[in-house]
Amino acid sequence: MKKEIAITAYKCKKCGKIHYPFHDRCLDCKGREFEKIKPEGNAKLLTFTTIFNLPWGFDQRYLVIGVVEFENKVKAMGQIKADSVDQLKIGMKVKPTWEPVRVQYGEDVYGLKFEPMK
Amino acid sequence: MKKEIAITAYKCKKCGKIHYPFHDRCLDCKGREFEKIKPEGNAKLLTFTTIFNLPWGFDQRYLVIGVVEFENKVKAMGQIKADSVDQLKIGMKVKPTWEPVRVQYGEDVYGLKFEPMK
Amino acid sequence: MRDVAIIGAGMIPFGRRDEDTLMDMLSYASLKALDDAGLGDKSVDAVYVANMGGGMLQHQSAIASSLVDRLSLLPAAAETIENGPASGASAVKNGLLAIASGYYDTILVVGGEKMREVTGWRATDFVATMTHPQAEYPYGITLPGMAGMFTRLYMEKYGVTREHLLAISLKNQEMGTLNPYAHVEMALDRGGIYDSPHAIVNNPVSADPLHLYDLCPVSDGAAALVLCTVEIAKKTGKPYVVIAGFGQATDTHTLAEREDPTDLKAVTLAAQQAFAMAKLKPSDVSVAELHDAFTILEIAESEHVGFFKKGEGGKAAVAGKTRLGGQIPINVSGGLKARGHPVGGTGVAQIVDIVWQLRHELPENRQVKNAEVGLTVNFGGFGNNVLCFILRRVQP
Amino acid sequence: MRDVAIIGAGMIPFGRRDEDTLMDMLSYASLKALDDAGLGDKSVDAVYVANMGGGMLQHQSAIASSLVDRLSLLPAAAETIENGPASGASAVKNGLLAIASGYYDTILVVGGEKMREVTGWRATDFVATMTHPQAEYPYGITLPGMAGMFTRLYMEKYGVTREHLLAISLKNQEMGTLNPYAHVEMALDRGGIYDSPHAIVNNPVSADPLHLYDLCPVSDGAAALVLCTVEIAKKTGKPYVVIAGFGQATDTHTLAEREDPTDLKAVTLAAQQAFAMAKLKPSDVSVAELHDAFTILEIAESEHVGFFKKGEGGKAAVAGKTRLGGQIPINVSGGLKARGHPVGGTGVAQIVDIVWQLRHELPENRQVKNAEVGLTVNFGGFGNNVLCFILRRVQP
Ligand SMILES: [Zn+2]
Ligand SMILES: [Zn+2]
Repeated sequence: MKKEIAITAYKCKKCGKIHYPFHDRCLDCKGREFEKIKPEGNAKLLTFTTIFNLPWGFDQRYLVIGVVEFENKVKAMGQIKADSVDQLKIGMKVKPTWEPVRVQYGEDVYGLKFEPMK
Repeated sequence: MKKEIAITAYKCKKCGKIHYPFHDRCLDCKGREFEKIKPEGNAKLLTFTTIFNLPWGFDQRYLVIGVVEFENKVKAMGQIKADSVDQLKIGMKVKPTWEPVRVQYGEDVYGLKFEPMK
Repeated sequence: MRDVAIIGAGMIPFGRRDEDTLMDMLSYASLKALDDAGLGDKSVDAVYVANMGGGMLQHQSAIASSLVDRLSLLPAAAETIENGPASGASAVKNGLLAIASGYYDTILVVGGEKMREVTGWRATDFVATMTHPQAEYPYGITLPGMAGMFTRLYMEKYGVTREHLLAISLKNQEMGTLNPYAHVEMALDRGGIYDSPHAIVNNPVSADPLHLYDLCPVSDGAAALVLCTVEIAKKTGKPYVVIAGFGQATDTHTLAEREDPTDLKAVTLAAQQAFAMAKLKPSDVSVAELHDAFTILEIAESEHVGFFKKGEGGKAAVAGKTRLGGQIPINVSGGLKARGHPVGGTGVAQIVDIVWQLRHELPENRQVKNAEVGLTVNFGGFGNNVLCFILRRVQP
Repeated sequence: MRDVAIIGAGMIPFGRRDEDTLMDMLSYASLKALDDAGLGDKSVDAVYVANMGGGMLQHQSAIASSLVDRLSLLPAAAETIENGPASGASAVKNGLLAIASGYYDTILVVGGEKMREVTGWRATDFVATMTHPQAEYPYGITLPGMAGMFTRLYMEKYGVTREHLLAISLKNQEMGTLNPYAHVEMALDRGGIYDSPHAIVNNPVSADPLHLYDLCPVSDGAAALVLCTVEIAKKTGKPYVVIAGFGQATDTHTLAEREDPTDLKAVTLAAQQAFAMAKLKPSDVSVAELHDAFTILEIAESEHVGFFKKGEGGKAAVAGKTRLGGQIPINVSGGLKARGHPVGGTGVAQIVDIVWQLRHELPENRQVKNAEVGLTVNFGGFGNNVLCFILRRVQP
């Protein structure tokens, strides 16, 4: 079953600046009123890496992680579904999904995963 | 099998001040040379309490704890073998032993226990 | 050393705040202080965060950096200050000295803790991490246990009785019911916890001779202050508070190594330093917030700072001298006993309450009339690191 | 703001110190600094301890109170300062401002960490606790991972190459072999880690494009300083060091929210503040210790503080401009890369190394000739809380 992407971004009602994650005041104008928005559309890969020395809690050999920008300018970190960084390039399109990203206390923790698009 | 009391106290070589636990400099004269000494003889109960809200790692209903002074002036905290504080009195003699005081990572941790003397 | 003023004070209600993260609480209290200071849409030069358990309880570090981001206070300098239950006062101290140095002009100090998300015995263990790792911690000693041993000696030496301790419980819990920020909202009655047949059920022994109601609760909460130069404070045109005196002293880590364990040397020294700097004496103080994590501590501290002679603090409490309207009102907020004790937040909250008193803005049933000078004692470890502040009202 | 001097500096060898507790390390480094300052049998007014993992790794809190007891510095004031990997510089900053304020005259600042008693993946997780708890941490991001993403962007924007990074690895690891306090004692050769068939085995990818030898090791260690007034420093009759400039700035918590993630705004601002206060410019600096937790950071910081134009730092390293005898010797100690990185200790250790340089007391193969001005950058989080110090030699 496909899950909806459950992160919320915050658009400053005063100046329009988009924030993710939440700030109590706008980074630009210090406004405190925000419109809740969802990341929209596909995303552009801004940077990425493969981590081979994983922290406690991950039972796999490596993890590909990146930072992306959605079509509506929301920027966020997520895991990337790629076997190798050779498949990736700064600026490429990736498709966002909401999937388990780690296990904590025996429970799946959901988060952003991105699938490279051809 | 009776275990030897495995704490070491430190007597300042300059002024004679007795320290337990270890300090790098003497509390009185700032000297840095110490003679290692063992607590000697029985001990005098200086104060005590029964703790009913035990920290994580203790699987018992309560714990009697006190501070004592040995015959050679070493002062230390330890557990007291008493069912109730009604059996205890400030200034009474107690007999020191070296026994398991808690379990950590499945192993016994040894420490001071004191038995009230009649 | 240039004078330092307080122009903003804020607090969120203490208690069980399951819906909030530690960062939420720190942020909400900060915004209240910034708003109170008239800096709601401005920044500050630096931020000090007092917190003890971010790493151990929330598995989060560098929370000061996180907070300046959350509040959009960038590029303000930021660090976290930890000094056990005295973390709050230690953060205020560093804010004070940083402004006094001339390097910064405006500083946000915020303290908070989220303790209720772990079980009681995890919280007890967390607090016990400040005991000596070899000579104390392995035995299962807790802070209430330390307080129990201390109380037994204090009773023996100075004739303190359970009746004296009871006076503190009743007073502080009663005041807590008037304080909208207090954790404990229920008044106690003497029968219920002391001299009825139900008392031992309602108020069981916790670490004898201390009972349950001699102890403060385990709380979530946060409080914040904005410190600045006197020049900036004057411009507000409103009454403000200056930090007139400050003192801090340490004592041996283990109770066993103190020559006389009933002598809280660090409290005495911290208060003496603060009075000397403020050029004031105990009788000049209008209102005090003392660190009553255990009822015995309010009594002992009231003596060690010089409000009463040794052995007189308990009797003074019974006689009502420390109540609102008495000789020296102590813990009008309800103290740690009723306001609660989110460890990193307490030292900041004490000063917030004093600021409100000195600005004369509390409701009549909590306001010390014409309060001019306030004192706080924030007690770290079991008295091995203590801070004392003396605050003074300034009418511009 | 009155001037503040450094009259004592001490360090213990970094590395794997299984035999020592955290308190042992902090205490040994402190004694070396006290002895160096001629205070071996005296006390100080206050103590600042920089540490990040006491609670999470050693299950111990209030370690500053513990340390003043261990060293018999009672009743000196004491607190612990935490600012992630920049905890050390944050503690020095608070010592600086506390003396500058006029309140204290002599302060011990000590930083240390014991990281090797936990497994590598626990240590990695510990450091990752400074990432954003919702937007970063859950994904498994690590600090090397942050650095990998940063490196990829820096390479793309500024043409930095693996050859540039290699120059940093080789230089710092070579210098480490000359430093008796360094964790890493082995010199590297270019073939072994870069252009031989064995290179990929010896130097595997860690967080691409970064390889194993682009990263600093996980270390135990501690370092300490004694700060005081200039009046006290003059009385020693020996050359001493003054803190001529200081700066600190913060940036967004998440990398994603930075307009240009290759722009380390907090480094630029901290350095600008420090130069402005010192009334000096980058070309006045004789020697620098930059926070090279990752080789890319030495390059990026050398540009952001103003030693080189953006995009020129890597080429300058390859050209030998940052070697001993070059235009601006950087990390003559071996840096974090070779001295090691006990997180709370690093910021203090950097200043210890600069103090030794400015007192002209290092062996010829490590001493920057006639060094007069030193600079340090201590980089917290992934550049979201950065401190810069400028130190100057005074010949009395
Ligand atoms: Zn805005
Ligand atoms: Zn001695």
